[in-house]
Amino acid sequence: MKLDRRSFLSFVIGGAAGTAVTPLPWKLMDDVSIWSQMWPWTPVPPDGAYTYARSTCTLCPGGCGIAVRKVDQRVVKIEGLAGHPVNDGGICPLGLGGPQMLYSPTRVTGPLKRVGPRGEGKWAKISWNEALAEVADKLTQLRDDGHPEQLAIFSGAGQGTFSALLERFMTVYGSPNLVRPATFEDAYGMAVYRMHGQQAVVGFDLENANFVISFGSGVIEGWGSPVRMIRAKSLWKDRKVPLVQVEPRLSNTAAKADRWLPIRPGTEAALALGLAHVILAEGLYDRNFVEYYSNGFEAWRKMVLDGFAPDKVAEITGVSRDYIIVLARDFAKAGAGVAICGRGRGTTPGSLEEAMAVHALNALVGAINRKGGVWALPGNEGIRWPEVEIDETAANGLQRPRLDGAGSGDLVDAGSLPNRFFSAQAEGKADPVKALLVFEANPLFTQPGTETVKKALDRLDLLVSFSSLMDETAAYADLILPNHLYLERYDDVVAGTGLAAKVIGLTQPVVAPRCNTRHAGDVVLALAGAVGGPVADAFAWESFQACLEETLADDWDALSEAGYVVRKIQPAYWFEAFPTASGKFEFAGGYRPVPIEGDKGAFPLVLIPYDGMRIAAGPVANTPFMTKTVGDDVLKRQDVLVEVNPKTAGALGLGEGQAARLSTPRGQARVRIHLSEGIMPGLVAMPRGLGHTAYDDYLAGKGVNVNTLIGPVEDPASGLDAAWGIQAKLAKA
Amino acid sequence: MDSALFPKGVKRCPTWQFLLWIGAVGIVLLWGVYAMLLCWLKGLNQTNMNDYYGFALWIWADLAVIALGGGAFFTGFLRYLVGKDELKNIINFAVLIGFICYSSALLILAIDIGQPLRGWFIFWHANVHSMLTEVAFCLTCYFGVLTIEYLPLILENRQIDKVPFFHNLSHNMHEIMAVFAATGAFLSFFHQGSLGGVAGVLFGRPFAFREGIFIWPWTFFLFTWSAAAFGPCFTIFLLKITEKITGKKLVRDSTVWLLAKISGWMILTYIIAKTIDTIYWLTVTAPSAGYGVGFFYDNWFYNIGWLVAEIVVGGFIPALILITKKGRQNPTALFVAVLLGVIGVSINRWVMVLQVMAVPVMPFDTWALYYPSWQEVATTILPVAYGIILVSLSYRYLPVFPNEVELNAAPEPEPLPEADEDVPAEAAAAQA
Amino acid sequence: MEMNAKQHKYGMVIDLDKCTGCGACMVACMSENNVPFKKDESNKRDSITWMRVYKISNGKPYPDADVCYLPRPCMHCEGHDGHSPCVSVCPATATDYSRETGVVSQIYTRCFGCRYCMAACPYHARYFNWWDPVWPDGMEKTLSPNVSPRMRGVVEKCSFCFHRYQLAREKAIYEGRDEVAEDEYQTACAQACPAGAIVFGDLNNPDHQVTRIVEPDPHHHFTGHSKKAFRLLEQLGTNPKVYYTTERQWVRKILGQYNFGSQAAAHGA
Amino acid sequence: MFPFGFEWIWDMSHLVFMGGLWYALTIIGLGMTYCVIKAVVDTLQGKGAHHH
Repeated sequence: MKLDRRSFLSFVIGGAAGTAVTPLPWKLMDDVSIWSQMWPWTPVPPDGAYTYARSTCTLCPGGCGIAVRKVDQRVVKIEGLAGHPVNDGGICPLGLGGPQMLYSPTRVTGPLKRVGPRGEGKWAKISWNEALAEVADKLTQLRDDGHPEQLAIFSGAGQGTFSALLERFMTVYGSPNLVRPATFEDAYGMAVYRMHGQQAVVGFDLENANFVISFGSGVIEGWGSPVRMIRAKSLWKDRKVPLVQVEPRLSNTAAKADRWLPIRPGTEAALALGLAHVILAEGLYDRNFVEYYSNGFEAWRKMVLDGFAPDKVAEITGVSRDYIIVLARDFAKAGAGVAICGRGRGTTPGSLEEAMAVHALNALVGAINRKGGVWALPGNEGIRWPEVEIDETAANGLQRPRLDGAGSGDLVDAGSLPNRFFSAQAEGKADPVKALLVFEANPLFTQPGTETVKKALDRLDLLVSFSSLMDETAAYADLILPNHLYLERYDDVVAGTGLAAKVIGLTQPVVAPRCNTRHAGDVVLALAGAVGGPVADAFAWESFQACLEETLADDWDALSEAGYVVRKIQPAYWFEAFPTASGKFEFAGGYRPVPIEGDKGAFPLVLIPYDGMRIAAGPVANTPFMTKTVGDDVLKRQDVLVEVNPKTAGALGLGEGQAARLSTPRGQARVRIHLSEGIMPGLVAMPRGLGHTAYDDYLAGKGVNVNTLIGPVEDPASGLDAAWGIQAKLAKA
Repeated sequence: MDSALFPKGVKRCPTWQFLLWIGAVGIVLLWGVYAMLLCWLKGLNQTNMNDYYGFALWIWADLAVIALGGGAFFTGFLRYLVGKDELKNIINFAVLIGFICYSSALLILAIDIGQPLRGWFIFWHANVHSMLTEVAFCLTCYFGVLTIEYLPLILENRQIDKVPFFHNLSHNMHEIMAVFAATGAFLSFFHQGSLGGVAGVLFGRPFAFREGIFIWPWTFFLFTWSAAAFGPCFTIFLLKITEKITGKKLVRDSTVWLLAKISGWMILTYIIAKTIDTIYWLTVTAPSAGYGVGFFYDNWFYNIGWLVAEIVVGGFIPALILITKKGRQNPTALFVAVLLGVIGVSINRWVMVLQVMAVPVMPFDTWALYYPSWQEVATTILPVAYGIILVSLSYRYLPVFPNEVELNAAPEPEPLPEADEDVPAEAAAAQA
Repeated sequence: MEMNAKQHKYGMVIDLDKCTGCGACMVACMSENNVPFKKDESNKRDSITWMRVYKISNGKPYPDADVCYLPRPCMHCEGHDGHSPCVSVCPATATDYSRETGVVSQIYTRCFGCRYCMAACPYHARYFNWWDPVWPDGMEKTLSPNVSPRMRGVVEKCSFCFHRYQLAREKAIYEGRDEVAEDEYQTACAQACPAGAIVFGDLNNPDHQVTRIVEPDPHHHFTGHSKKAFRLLEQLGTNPKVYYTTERQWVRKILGQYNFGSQAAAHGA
Repeated sequence: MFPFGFEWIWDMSHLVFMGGLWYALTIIGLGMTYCVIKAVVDTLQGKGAHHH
């Protein structure tokens, strides 16, 4: 038909008007808006039965009690366990991160075998039997070759049943090379050993102290048991207990302290002795303790009085002479003053002499084994298991010196020297280790001197990681035998680094394992079985859980009910506290500054690492939520910001946020500048825990791993890593 | 080939030339449409807006075009209610511009909201206490009015007009146009004001907050007033450009001068009020909230220059040019004046949206500066392209300018003596 | 139905001297409220953090520099008679001031994303979903059914964990009590804070700790009677329900005094 | 928008605001209806064809 203009127009207009009066367009509008309120790609969490499960957090040594909120069999939230002696309902950002770890796409879903070159990330999924066979073959072979000592274990597991199991295994297997990451506790432990004459666990009764001097310890930044420490800090605030923070950088602890005492890094021991000087000179020390319960006082006194007069110490440390005197008096007169050490989280052991100086300072004011003081507590009082029967192979193996030299020579009281372990293995001086099993640790990320660690690992025939998540070490391993995540397994946790009471917490499976993982304890049992002979005989338990129940028999019911048990500990009285030759407390120690790596000419600045609560720097890495809380003055896109004093940056022509190249004798990296008036000129501060290469895009490639820029510096007195920084250079990028 | 559609007795450029022009502008339009689709499909992450800058370029564009489109309601108001009959010669154009501005505003709002599919909730779940609700309602209603005012013009197209029904319809609509114009003026008064209220009521934002009467902050009245004052400037501004491009005289000077004169006086009175408001705000309102005089302009970008530019350069200067006879009758001065006016009101809308967001309010906050993404720019230019196309089409096919034929056929009549500006043109012509 | 329910005024007081800036409150909040996260959250101006901890420095040169952390949830302003800055401006009634609890609610399915409320809020407590929320494969299992995840294009903000109030209230009613006990309704941040810096409760209840600390003065716009507790931007008349305490003079000066400027530098944290 | 909407309250602000709105809408509506109807009538009376 011919459509003329008129009929066309009327058709269009009529049509439009027609549709408008029908309900159609209105109905559509409504449907569309409803659809936009529930877009199919926006998840709707399924509802279910709400329950809380009690357990204990293992993400750091803190040992907090947790209440895990579940909806049916999903973990949706983790909260602090109210009434728990360590954290009483409080919880840290890392502890809150459990759910994001449990359901992380970076979980190792089952046993993996490397197919490509090391670290390339090419894996073959294998069965548990294959995986166990692979490891067992190597273990058997080493023993058959008569070299059981060529098996080493690197374990970050806390002082619990699992650790005891590993020790037992290494003993019957015949290798002395059970290595643990060292912390300030190792240094302080050695100090106590030399001054008390006993292997002891150090405890600080900080809740009852009335004056605290912290030599760079991150009191509210992860030192000791983080939540407990933060609670202690709040308690001090309520009770008006002064905290004096000694460190070159305005850390959060320094900012919250009543007095921030900037000091030249590495001279803390000198300050401690300087304070001792004033206390001695003015006779403010605890005469009773010194007179009746100490030995070697005169010699030590002379050493201090001769060498550490306030003026001299002021010169060394950069702290004002007058304030040294004021501080010493306040500390001594407080009555319940205590001094603590261990920089930041205390993950670097630090100088033994520094620990001894601080401990001596505590001793001077009578803070030993006293309310509000520092306590020497009996170590992990022996788990009573049947004695192991050791065959000849094992006996020979155990005769051999540890690769890290600990326990022999002048390091007879050293427990474990990871820094030496990796360097020795890398250099291949001693006959190297052939197989390394890594539990609850990520040395390739957490150990200073990443390159050395890598070299060390390269010299292995077999590197086995038991990590639940694909961390750096796991990614570099030959085999991964993934452990259950802590929310999926049983474990016992002896809580509270520095806690003045012994709290044993039970970690319980709150959900069924998500992946094809196995409890590392069960794997150890299986391996022992496979090796056979006396090794197998030493492990009669059919499962780790059975072993745990038997070990904790007396407490098991209480543990599985309440989630924890507390063992009140009364430290020994002075007259029986010091099993030394003299039977008394030994005043000892001196001051040899720990050297810093690097040439001051080529590297005029000093790089110091720092710790914070929003970045996990240990074997457990940040969750997406945690990384989200990191400030834009620390991380900007993929770049880390280093703290530099405006004076220092200005001299280099560097401004806020500007990109720069940071180089040290160990390596170099691209960083951005954050101008901070809170840091001593000449220093560059970089946070620990960034720069992951493993995990996913929510963490990997963000910032720089400070361990690639810094290396261990061996403390001549202890063999422990005492590095407090490294010479560095900043230049415009 | 399309000459049959032209208005009676007018000359228009050849079709190919016209199509070329439309095509050129069309490309810009398509660029804008592409950006628009990106925003709708991928969401507002396509913009550079953020949680400190929830309101940005788009909201400014909205406020600006609505202020500039104010020429329509005010000219209508003058013609139909005040009885300035002379203005009938420019009312069509004013309405056309208004129509473009308001349709653009609605389009931009549709892009700006995070959930366009639920945009109608603003009507359905209206919160009558929100200035934005008032804006939405009046804006939409007034857009309806503008359509009604624009419709007759379309119906007067030579071909459409042949259809008796359409002829009658447009005739009847003309008959009662005063009613619509009155309603339009009523609605405009409120939504222009409410747009001022949008910023003025923000008592959490000391840069924007103003005291007032009842529920209306002073900005409410200032915005209405400024729209009425500067709207005509924009109409004249575009008229002059159109005349330049078409190379024709489209509206007789007397009409333009009359509108310019009224606009001038409106601007002068407005800018005086605005000055008083600013002084009171800077010396009483803001200090009472603890913000010193210099505080709001203590930034390398948002410095005192903005205030000077808005009030002096974009306010007093055009006002003084337009109220003086020599000023408004000198083509260059007139053009400069209306241009400055357009800029002045645009700056006012800019600071009332973007500087409000930029000024730190919490003591530890810092100035928040922002620059738009290309998607925002493109979607903001989109309406301009669309406007040009609509003007071109209307000019080519609709009798937008009643005097065009006579103004371009006969040699132009002498400019009229000042006194006679208000005398109807016919009479004036007779005198000459 | 709540017409004759007792009027509560839930509020918070935060001890800035106890806050260690550890960030537990932020993570607890995100975990509790299904807050989405992106691969890069370093631009704090488009990073959704209902609870955000600001870092304030005293601007003094080394070694006199000092910093303070300031947790900033939604202030749940009462304004004048419930006219908080944001509630009165929302064109679609998508946010509301509850006279029963004093909580400023946000109805995500009602919000159409005009962001006028964000322009109105001087605390930057409101956040827009610029992106579709995306959870890494498997992590959607961490989502709690108590709080519905938000769709792209709407505004969200701290709700004082209102769902916890509803659960506590249901429990109370079920047990035949007409009152929710102080410890029954606590926000996720207050519960998590290891320093005990955040105290939450009913400002209308004289027995609640928050009230005992703040001593709000109803005759003077609920300013802290003791003057120990103060509020952010009190002078704007927002009448917020989140109070702060500190004994550090420079902090009081920067936060309390009005004529600010550059002496306070802030970093997102 | 309508009294049956749940957010509707019978208070001054609603009456004034919505009153004004519906008033304007009514005028516009009636005005257009009048024009259209009259145009139809006129057309039937053969008006508007004069200039052909």
